[in-house]
Amino acid sequence: MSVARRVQQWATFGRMWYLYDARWQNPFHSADKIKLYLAGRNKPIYHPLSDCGDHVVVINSLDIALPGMEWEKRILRKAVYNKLDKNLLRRGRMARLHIFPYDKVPDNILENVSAQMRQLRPVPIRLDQIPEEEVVNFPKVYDWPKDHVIS
Amino acid sequence: MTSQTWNRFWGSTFVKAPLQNGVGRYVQQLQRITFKFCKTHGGSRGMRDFIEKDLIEFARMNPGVVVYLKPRRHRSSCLKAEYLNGGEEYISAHKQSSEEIKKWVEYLRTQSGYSVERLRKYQHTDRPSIQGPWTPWMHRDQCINIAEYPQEELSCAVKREKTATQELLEKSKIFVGVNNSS
Amino acid sequence: MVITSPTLFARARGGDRYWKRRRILALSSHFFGRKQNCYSIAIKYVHRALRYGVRARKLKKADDRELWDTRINAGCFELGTKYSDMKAVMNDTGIALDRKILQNMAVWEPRSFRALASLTKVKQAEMGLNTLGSPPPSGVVTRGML
Amino acid sequence: MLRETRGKLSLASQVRGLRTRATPAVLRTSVQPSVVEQEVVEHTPEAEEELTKYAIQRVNDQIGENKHGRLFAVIYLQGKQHLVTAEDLVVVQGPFAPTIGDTFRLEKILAVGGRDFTLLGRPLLHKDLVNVEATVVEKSLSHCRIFFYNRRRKNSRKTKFERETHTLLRIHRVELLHKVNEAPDIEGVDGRIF
Repeated sequence: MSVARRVQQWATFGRMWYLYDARWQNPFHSADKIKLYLAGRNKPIYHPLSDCGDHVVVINSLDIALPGMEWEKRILRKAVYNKLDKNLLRRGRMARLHIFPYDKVPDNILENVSAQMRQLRPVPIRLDQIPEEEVVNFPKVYDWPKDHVIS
Repeated sequence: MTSQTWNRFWGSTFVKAPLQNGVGRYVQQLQRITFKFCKTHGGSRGMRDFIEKDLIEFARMNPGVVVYLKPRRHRSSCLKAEYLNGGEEYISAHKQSSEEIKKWVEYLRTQSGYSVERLRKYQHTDRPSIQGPWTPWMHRDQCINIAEYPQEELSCAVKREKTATQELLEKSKIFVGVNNSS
Repeated sequence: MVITSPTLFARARGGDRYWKRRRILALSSHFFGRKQNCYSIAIKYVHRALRYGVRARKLKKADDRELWDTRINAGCFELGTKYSDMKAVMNDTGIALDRKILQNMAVWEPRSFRALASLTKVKQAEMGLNTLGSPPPSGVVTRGML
Repeated sequence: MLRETRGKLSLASQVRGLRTRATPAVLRTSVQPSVVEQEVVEHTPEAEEELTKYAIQRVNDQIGENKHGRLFAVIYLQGKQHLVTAEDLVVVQGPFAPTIGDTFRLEKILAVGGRDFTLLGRPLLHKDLVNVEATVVEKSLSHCRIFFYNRRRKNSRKTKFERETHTLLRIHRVELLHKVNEAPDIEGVDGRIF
């Protein structure tokens, strides 16, 4: 195989590293999306036998939209494990999943990342984090008179 | 036929033509054909008929093919073809009529010497791609290579419909606008 | 000169049963244990193997189709469309490329596939696909139309 | 989708913006363009008409000067579609009339394309636009397929051996005979059955 062909093949089968921000996202729907990238089904060159899966780095897995204070690594990991195809490739594909609780990612992993996956749902703003002036000039149908005292 | 037996006895191959046959010019691949038959035996009657009726026509139509006749006593008739790339094909013509033999001779004439195997693909190309094969970076914006991750705008979900709050704010702006102007 | 032709006409009976079994046992040469060697057992499994072969030819075509669909969908999602929309638009514009060609283009001629994808996006807006406001498909009679 | 021009930019430079977004083939070394900013532009029919005419003009220039390089074509043959380029081998399964040595022209072309453009037929391209010639290189029988059917417990079996004919075609050339939308008025009538 000539040098050009070999370089071309590396480029075509290049393994991508994706970043996924799991803040306020449903872990099970996210798992549906992540499993496609781990299996390589997001590429037109996909074939079950050709190992063309990508790496997925999940950040903010502590803030997934799921009650519970325990570090949610196991839920998201279990969800992805559950959604992956039930075959021998699953272990290898799970190895390409990296989950971190906060958005701090070790440098050797972050330098590999070359693309970002879109979130499934827009991130809502928490009530206590709405900026002050927006609350003040939000249109009101009715307001108490200035000197009214709320006991 | 299970695949192992298939591979054990016959195997599988890809489409190929000898020495880029047909790129510049088409060259007939049949080099030599031998008709073996018995003069007396009934099983070679079809072969003898073929030789009387059609062999001359065959030889005239295919000047590049060497034709051998091999009468052998008490041996069943058969056809033996040899091709330019060294391939050989043997077909028994025992008790076959001259029409059948005519068909098998035509089959041998149009072959190219490779053994008959299961084709894995029905197409072959030396230049699969003209625009360059797909790569993960081909359809992507080039700035993703130099972007600092995590990137907010790359990550935010695609908003389709507007939320109630946004609509309320837009309506209120119009409403306030009307109040000020009137 | 010795004339040997008449002797050849003496009939030699028997031996056919042996060859009949050889044909079956040849097909079972890679089975396990007695299925490989004992005729009465082997023939059952050879029949099963042959039936699998016949059914597998259809399954192979179905697998190819499914793989092609996955590839085309992957290519489409990367370019921001869906294969179902692309099919609808190609059907509307009269482009008759089939799955095999589309997946071939997605892999080997990506710029052509990209052209098809952008055609889909533009036409989709025109045809009003995936929007509630789009006109009802032709040939469909619903309540209130009669 | 024509972008608002800041100052007098030639049309070509705007279209180049379109082109660089489709990254050129990895192998070809081309000048790496600076990051191209884009804004959403409402496209008026006239602007779109102009861009279409411009694109066709660019394609016709390439065809005129024969600069498009190697072409691929999607041919429709015996119910199947094949994406072929010159010097390709294609196997036609099933009965097929031409025999070895015959050269013939394929007329049902669904699409043709090169490095920079793709012409898509709806469904077929004009007969005289593309010339795809093929030669029959080999005509042999396929491997022997066994069709075995069995009714269980009824002692009824059926076995069928089948070898279908495979015709091996060598695609000689794929070329464009005239420019887009400029079909010659005298069409090649010989050899055409209406």
